[in-house]
Amino acid sequence: MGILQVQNVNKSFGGLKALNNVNLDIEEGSVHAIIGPNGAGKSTLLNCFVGRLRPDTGTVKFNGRSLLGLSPHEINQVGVARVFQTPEIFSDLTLLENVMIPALAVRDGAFRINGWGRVDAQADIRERAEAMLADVGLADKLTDHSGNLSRGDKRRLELAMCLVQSPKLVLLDEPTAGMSRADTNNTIDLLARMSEQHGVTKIIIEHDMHVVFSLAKRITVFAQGHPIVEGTPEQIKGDPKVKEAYLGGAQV
Amino acid sequence: MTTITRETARGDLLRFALFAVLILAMPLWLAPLGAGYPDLMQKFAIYGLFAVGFNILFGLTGYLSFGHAAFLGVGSYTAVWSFKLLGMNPLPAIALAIVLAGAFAWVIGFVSLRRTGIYFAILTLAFAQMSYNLAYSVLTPITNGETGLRVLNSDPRVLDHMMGAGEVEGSLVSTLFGIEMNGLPGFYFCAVWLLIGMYVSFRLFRSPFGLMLMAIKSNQNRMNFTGINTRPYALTAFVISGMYAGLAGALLCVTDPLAGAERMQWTASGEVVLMTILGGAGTLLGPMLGAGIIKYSENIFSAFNEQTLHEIFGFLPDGVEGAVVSVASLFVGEGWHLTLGLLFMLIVIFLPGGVIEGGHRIQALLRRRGKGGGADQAHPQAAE
Amino acid sequence: MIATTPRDRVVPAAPAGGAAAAVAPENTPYFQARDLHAYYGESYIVQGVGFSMKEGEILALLGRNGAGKTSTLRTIARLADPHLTQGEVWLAGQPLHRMKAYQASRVGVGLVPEDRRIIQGLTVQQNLQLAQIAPPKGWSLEQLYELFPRLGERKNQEGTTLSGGEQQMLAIARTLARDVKLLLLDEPYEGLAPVIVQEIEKTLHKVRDLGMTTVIVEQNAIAALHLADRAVILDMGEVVYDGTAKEVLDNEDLRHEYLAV
Amino acid sequence: MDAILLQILNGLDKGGAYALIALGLTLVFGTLGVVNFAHGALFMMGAFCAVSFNQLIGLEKVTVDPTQMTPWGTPLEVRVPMIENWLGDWGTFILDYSVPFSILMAIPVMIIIGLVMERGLIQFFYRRTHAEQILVTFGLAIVLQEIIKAWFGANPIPQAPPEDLRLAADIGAFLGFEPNTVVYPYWRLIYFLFSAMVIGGVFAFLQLTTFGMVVRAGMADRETVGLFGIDIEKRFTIVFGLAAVVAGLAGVMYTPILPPDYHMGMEFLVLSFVVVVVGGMGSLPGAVAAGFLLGILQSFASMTEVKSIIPGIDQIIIYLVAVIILLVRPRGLLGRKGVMES
Amino acid sequence: ADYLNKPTGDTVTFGFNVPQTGAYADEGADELRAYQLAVKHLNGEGDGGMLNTMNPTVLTGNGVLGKKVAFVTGDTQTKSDAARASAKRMIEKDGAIMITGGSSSGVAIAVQSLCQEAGVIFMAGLTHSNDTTGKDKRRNGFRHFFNAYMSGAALAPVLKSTYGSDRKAYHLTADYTWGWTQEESIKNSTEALGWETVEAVRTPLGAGDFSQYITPVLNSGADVLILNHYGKDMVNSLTQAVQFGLRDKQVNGKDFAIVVPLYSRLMAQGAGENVKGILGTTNWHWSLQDEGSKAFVKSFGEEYGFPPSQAAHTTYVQAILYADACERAGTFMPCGVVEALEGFEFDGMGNGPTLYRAADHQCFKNVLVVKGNENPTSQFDLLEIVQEVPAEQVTYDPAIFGGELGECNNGV
Ligand SMILES: Nc1ncnc2c1ncn2[C@@H]1O[C@H](COP(=O)(O)OP(=O)(O)OP(=O)(O)O)[C@@H](O)[C@H]1O
Ligand SMILES: Nc1ncnc2c1ncn2[C@@H]1O[C@H](COP(=O)(O)OP(=O)(O)OP(=O)(O)O)[C@@H](O)[C@H]1O
Ligand SMILES: NC(=[NH2+])NCCC[C@H](N)C(=O)O
Ligand SMILES: [Mg+2]
Ligand SMILES: [Mg+2]
Repeated sequence: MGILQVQNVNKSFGGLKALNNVNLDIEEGSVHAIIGPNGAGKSTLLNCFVGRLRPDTGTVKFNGRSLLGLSPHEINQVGVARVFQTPEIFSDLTLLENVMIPALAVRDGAFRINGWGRVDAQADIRERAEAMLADVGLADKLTDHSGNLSRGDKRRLELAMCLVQSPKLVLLDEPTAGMSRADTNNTIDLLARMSEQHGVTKIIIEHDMHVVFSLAKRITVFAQGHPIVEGTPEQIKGDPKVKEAYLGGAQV
Repeated sequence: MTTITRETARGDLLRFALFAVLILAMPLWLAPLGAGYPDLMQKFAIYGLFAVGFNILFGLTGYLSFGHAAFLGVGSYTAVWSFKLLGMNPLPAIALAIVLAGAFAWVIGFVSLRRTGIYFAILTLAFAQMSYNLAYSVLTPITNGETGLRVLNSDPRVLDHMMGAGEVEGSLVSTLFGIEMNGLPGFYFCAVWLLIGMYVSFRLFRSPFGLMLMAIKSNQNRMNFTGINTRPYALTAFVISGMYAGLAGALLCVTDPLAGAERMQWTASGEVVLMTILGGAGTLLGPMLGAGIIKYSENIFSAFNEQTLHEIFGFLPDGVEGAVVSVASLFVGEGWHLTLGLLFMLIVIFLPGGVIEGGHRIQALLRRRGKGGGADQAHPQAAE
Repeated sequence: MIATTPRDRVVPAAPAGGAAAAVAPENTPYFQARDLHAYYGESYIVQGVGFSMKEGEILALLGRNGAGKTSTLRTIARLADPHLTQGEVWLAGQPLHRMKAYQASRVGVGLVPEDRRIIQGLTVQQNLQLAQIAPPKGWSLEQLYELFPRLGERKNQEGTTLSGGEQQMLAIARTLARDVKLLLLDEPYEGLAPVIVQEIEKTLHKVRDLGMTTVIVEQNAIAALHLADRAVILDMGEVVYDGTAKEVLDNEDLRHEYLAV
Repeated sequence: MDAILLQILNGLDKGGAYALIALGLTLVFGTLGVVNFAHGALFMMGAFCAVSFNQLIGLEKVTVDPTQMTPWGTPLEVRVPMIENWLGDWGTFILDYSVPFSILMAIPVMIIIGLVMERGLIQFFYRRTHAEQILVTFGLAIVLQEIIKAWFGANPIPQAPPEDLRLAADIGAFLGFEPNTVVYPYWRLIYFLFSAMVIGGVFAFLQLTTFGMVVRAGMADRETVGLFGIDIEKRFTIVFGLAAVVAGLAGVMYTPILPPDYHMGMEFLVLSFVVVVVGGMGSLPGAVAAGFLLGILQSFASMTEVKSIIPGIDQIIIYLVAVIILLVRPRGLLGRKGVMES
Repeated sequence: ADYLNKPTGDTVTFGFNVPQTGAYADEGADELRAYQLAVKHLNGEGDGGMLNTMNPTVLTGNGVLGKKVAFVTGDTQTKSDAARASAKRMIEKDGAIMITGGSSSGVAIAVQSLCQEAGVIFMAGLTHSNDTTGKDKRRNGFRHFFNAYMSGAALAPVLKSTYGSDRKAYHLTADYTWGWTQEESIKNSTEALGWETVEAVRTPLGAGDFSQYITPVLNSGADVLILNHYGKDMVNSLTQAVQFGLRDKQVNGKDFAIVVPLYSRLMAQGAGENVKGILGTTNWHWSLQDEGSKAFVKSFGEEYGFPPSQAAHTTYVQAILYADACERAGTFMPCGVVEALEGFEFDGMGNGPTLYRAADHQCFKNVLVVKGNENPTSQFDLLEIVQEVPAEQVTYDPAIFGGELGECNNGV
């Protein structure tokens, strides 16, 4: 019994079957990669996990509890965090504030009025946020406006915003897209470290095979809304179906 | 927008102290501007408070309400009813007004906050217009319609009767500890409330709650995926700003015990929006400043007439004077709206983000100029 | 609003200068960016970038995140941000620095923006048609659908609901729908499955064979360098390296220093 | 029955006006993304085009008769319209039909006003916040209004419909009712037909032309459209001009129904915003549907029978319906997702 | 000082509080013109206007009590709030000793009670509601305008002689206090004639298009439509009613009639052609031929080039009357002025002999019943006087509207 169980999930957009009878079982503490051609339905699946989309049929259970019908913030509060394909950050706020908000959400829950104390007096939160930002390599930009970051930095920031919550499950939709090699390597290190330190379960969608094969313990390959193969990195690398549908002649 | 973590607690306190001194000294420095009389200063304080409260909603969360005048109106009517039933003491009136306006805001906010953006704005507008239309007509027994609700000698005023036994005749002015709340004492009474309101708003802006509200404005979607239930946050902000409006409405009646229905009309809601944007939405002092600018032009420019203009331009040679006066008279007296309209346009065009924000920009520009010196030549303006 | 008035406000970078000539100096390269300085509001981002290209040349513009690659491309394409304050851009004898984006596009600049910018509310087909309204027209829709069959299949779907890879294809196709003299590609492989990357790589090789002058910005430096003839590396808004692509591929130190590969 | 039929007619007629004003407003909203609080002022300026045209052709040859004095002490003036002097019967005809004829003047004038407004002001606000757009256009509305007031005064200036159309048509008799039970003014019927025509024309222009597509694209992402060699600003200017003309014509034709004054724009402004939003932001059909819907409901709510059940309902019906519709349908009747939701 | 804003220098300041923006801006502008003219005449400039015809008067045209008259102005915006703010400014900042003006009853009542509390005199401008000198009357306030009751009383006989006593009336009434008092007064006086009231429908203020209220009139069986509207509302409802063919309709074998109980020239101008033949009442009209009216029309016309409106007449007279009262009382002290005005009788200010009744501070004078002119000779010649109803006929018992004057207030 894994931490996240997906059974018979289907989702159509008009005539298009974006998810076709998806079954998936994510093991607690693992790093699980989902790969597959563009348009295979990977992001759609993630959207079904976080309450952004509702599957037409099927069930999604997190720690035995159904996520369907919960609103996004409730899903986050039970321990599921998400990094988006195009960075979603608070672009009017400073980096520090960006990371303090999710930290506050963990400490204070979905809603709590604390209108009198100062933000900077929340020493615990601030420390956590600063440490987290240092971890992702943004320590020198604490009070910069996040809107002015380059895209690579925005991704790192978003990652920090998710990780600072110490979630049980992190969903990462192409976390290194657009990152330079150097930053990608840093991110791989960071994610690896997080796994070691906190045993966080991760689902990663990625097209960068370097990232996938450095991190993932298990890989599911999607095509046309359906998981076609699942296995260890070694199995996937060798699978002819995967080669044909996804990897092509790429060296991995 | 200033962000929280860049400001220090000391800096804030200093700023607030400076502000408090400026407010309390208003009779001194406003007199040369022709605005140092009690009624206008009361209006500055009261509308300042209204705008400061509105800014908690609009400036922080970005929800643009076009119906806040309804809460002002509810506050006013509540206060006058409190005068009529309980007595002329302002404190119960204010307390009741805040509570009732808050409750009303809760109801309207609860419904309206199901929508965002312009849809939210129109929902609030619709509620306020309904309140206004009904107050003007069907609800006349409660609101006294067009004339406005007033305190009459025949009103029960139970507390007054209890205190003063028989002697309750005399002027129907709100009175605290024997001091009548009009004129200068009235202004200082309002000023104290303004300072309290400002201080609360200072605290809110710098608090985790304020941070959450700013984050809602910045990216509501991210908020939801961060485990935060945005609706109650926004609703709280809505109710708080409604309570400020209720307080402002009550103070209007404390200083002048009449509640007119027009204070609920959409133009009144629009006015507070304009005040806030004009001064600088999301800034701490901007809304107060915006309120000052609008109330000043409403009261001072409308009061000019040809006679006053002739006095002002009297030093000019006759022919020139005539011409100058006839041009100037287009902008004052019955033309004061023209001045106001132009003012709106000029400020947004040249000071985007409002007076405060514009001030910051000019400051920054000057600083850059000063530092750069020859930079101008090195970076000539724009190839387009 | 046409580019006549601001002309004299641009200080010519070249010492020769003289009266700002409307025609490119003799013997100038096909494309040239000279000493570009550009700002986002108050932040000074492009700090004197300059490079030139021969007709048909492919240039890889490399650098870390935030080095200013995107900003440089946007400056060349004459978008409003960042704001060019100094410098000149010439393409085939035309002074781009005096133009707005739409004018530059008519001269033949084609930018495939980094976030794809598929237009909301329009179908795939309409996105393509849109690109052909103003002259000069490039490939026909049929040709484009042949090159990208997936787009043909989805031509009536709303563009923004395409998957990431499909959107990238649409963005490239949309630019090829115009007759482009200078193709600016901002991270064309980003977010694409390896098979598609290979496909787009093939397309780009075809484009190269057409002799289209191209600037490609790409994090996948190796892939870009395989495609390119030349390489320019940016750092902190300045050019720190300008040489052949092969040299970068061969020079490990260089790669390590600027590209971390 | 006849009462209901009459109220439906009232609704159509009122709805035509709402729809016409809301149409221009949505056009600007939906395409340029600008919240134009000066749209009501455009409606008002249109109405004053009719007034000015009337005054222009009504220019009178004034002869002063010094032998007679008015009671207030000025010499008596004798006035004869010049156009009658010049054109004879034609002059009389033009004078009589001055409202419809003033369309000829209103179109160019409104185009110019629209272009000047867009080039001179609005274009600088495309990328500003909605709040700032509201502030600046509201300021502009006040300024325009005050200029009109300074010129024409604050009192309404009546405009007569042509003599032949001044009265009411017995359409009841036509539909098989008893004669003289369902009568409806000719001019109002014309107004309804006119608004239907203008609405149809605008739709055709935007739906069936590539121009419409480009404008929609430019609204979604102007920067990218520029990358395709399209000068989107020019097209936006045209759209703005179009919206100004639609508002202006709505105003011109409304003058015989409502004697224009400088303040009429503000009164329609809020209402037309409600109509637009109920219809759904950015949706032209939505605006038209909402216009007619609200018009008809308002008519019914004003019937004594209804008012006696719910007192004051006619005062709030529009807002009440707006609230209900927005709660049931988050984006109004036909709104698109994401337009002006933040 | 023994009273508020006691003038100390060589001038005394009056506060002219008129609508400068909003629907009544034109009316307000005319009021202001009249005030300025009055100040001139008081200070001995110009031809003296009604100073020459008023009788009795102690005014001589050298200011008031030896002081020149100065004035300040403000904008009521026709809103109770704004009007009070503006009045307060004049009292608090500019030291005005008397406030006058306004063009609606809501404002008049609100400002009147402000003046009462502050302790200055209020001379009402255009206000027609029974409440102003009825249930909301105040010792410090006086009204020169007539009211809805008087309109009804004056109009009824003329209606009877024109339309007979067997009529069915349909009222459209502006849905706020003034509308209601007028509806009530007109209903009472027409029902006393034997008319039947078919229906009285309330219409929202500023409705713009009244068609949805007019169509039900068509087949209601009514043969008279009474429009209890004022200003723009009346301009619109009348225009539209005529457009629906009501004026040309035959019902119950009679010609359908429209009545506008409260008329003004500015409204008639706004409604244009549509006023022709329509009956109503007005406080004063420039075509009156008494000496006072002629003198006033002449000096106003010479100054501004057109004749004054009834609002202008009211405000002019108010300023003069106040000045005269001060002069007679020998002081500006409000209580002194009140005493001088209460029960004051005079003539020569238009409308014949006039009484300022002590019991309610309402003025009684002849009321004009007018009719839209069928053949106007100028753009101002819109109303024609049908009858000048003598004051006795419109006088009523002050007790019927309740209210209490209270004590006068000197403000100290
Ligand atoms: N809201 C929507 N309406 C219609 N079609 C949609 C919608 N969202 C996604 N699709 C379609 O569903 C399919 C799956 O999309 P999805 O975004 O899940 O792909 P993906 O696997 O994440 O691809 P990529 O790797 O390129 O991001 C695509 O064909 C896409 O066009
Ligand atoms: N709109 C903007 N406003 C202010 N600063 C910006 C803006 N866009 C980019 N910048 C800043 O300009 C710098 C260069 O950004 P640019 O996007 O050109 O880099 P890049 O080389 O393309 O990086 P990446 O590989 O991350 O895309 C960055 O530091 C970024 O923070
Ligand atoms: N608020 C208004 N529209 N008031 C108009 C009132 C006019 C009317 N003559 C009165 O005395 O009251
Ligand atoms: Mg995806
Ligand atoms: Mg980039």
